[in-house]
Amino acid sequence: MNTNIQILPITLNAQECIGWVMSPECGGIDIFIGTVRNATKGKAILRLEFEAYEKMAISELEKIAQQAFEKWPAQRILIHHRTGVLQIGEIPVIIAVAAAHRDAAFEACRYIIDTLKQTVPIWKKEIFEDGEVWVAAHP
Amino acid sequence: MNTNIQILPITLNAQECIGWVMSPECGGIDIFIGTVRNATKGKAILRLEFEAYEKMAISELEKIAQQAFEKWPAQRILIHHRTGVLQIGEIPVIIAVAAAHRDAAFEACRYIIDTLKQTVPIWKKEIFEDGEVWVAAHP
Amino acid sequence: MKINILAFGIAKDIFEASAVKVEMTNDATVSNLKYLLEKQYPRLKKLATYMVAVNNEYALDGDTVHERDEIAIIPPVSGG
Amino acid sequence: MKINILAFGIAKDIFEASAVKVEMTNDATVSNLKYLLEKQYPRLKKLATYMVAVNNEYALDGDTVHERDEIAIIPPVSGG
Repeated sequence: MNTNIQILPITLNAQECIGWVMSPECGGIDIFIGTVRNATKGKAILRLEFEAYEKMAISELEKIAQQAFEKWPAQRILIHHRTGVLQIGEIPVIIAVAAAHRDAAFEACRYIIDTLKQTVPIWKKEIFEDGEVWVAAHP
Repeated sequence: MNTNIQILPITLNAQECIGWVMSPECGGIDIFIGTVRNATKGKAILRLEFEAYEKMAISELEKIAQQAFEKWPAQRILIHHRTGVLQIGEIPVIIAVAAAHRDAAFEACRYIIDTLKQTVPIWKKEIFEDGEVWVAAHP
Repeated sequence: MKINILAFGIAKDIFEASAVKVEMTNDATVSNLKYLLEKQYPRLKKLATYMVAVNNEYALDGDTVHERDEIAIIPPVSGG
Repeated sequence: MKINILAFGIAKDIFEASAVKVEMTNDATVSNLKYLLEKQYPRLKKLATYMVAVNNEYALDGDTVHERDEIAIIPPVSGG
């Protein structure tokens, strides 16, 4: 298996993700880690909440990984996404791509996070002092 | 301090590097991890050896980090590079860039590894079954 | 036929439920489904955009829906 | 003046030492230094390219070198 795609309700572990993609054929790994920022558009955030349509999210993530394999000579692709309540500094997403050469690792990793944000059925709710909002739901 | 630049003779620790760059103001971290491949141009490698002109390497890496800060709104930059003998699968280099948004993290990280390979006085010797060679020394 | 519709994100807030049932004719399309839902839940129309998934795939307006299909309302996604 | 030259990577192999001393006049340039070294160590000329660092900075051929400068031969780098 050259993909490891999971939607998880528990803390994501970067070290394990890196360990999974490493292999003796790879010379470069690019990893993207999303973290929960303390503010959005200048407004303080208390916490985030992520909800996923899990079965479809996994299927869409598999598609993105396959597209990445078609576009770049990557060896292994890992995508882990959190669900549930996340505090400031916690990790909603880890993407790790291992390849023989760094070009493929960087480009595939960038492609995966950009596409994930466009097509994968996962929703983020921002919780503020004075209310909460589903991100991107309104124009 | 927003930079953490080190030349180390001991195993690099990705988890610690990620922990160092994380901060509540950051929404994205891009990490590049170089790993020792088992072959180069189809020829099996036994191990690598890295040598650094340490003082100048640190100074050149600091320059690269400062250039990255000038070019992109990154928050923290970490560059750790190994010296000494490395076995297949070990990590010669870790670069981690944290930024409010992922664009800056990806682009700065890519810039740093590309520039490092061009200007920083560190040398890699490939050791094969039948000999050894300083990489890039010959046309 | 009675179609079961899963809701996520803001759609769940709009429906005030994580699933709703809609009565439709057998030859109904995704477009018909959206029309019925928007009539019943006018706030749905105020979304910047939303998609319908049929059996875990994004569906087109002209696709027909069947009784046993897994249908879901997909408001603008915001993962990552 | 006697100048101490640090060597790294393949330059260390060529000099068979991690540092060599070269006798030069006081107004010597980086270019003069390269000439003397290449005369004494002809393999240096066979490198694709190499640089000279003066006090931890890449130097130009026209820069002058001084007795207490830290001078180093920088063969093509290959870190990362």
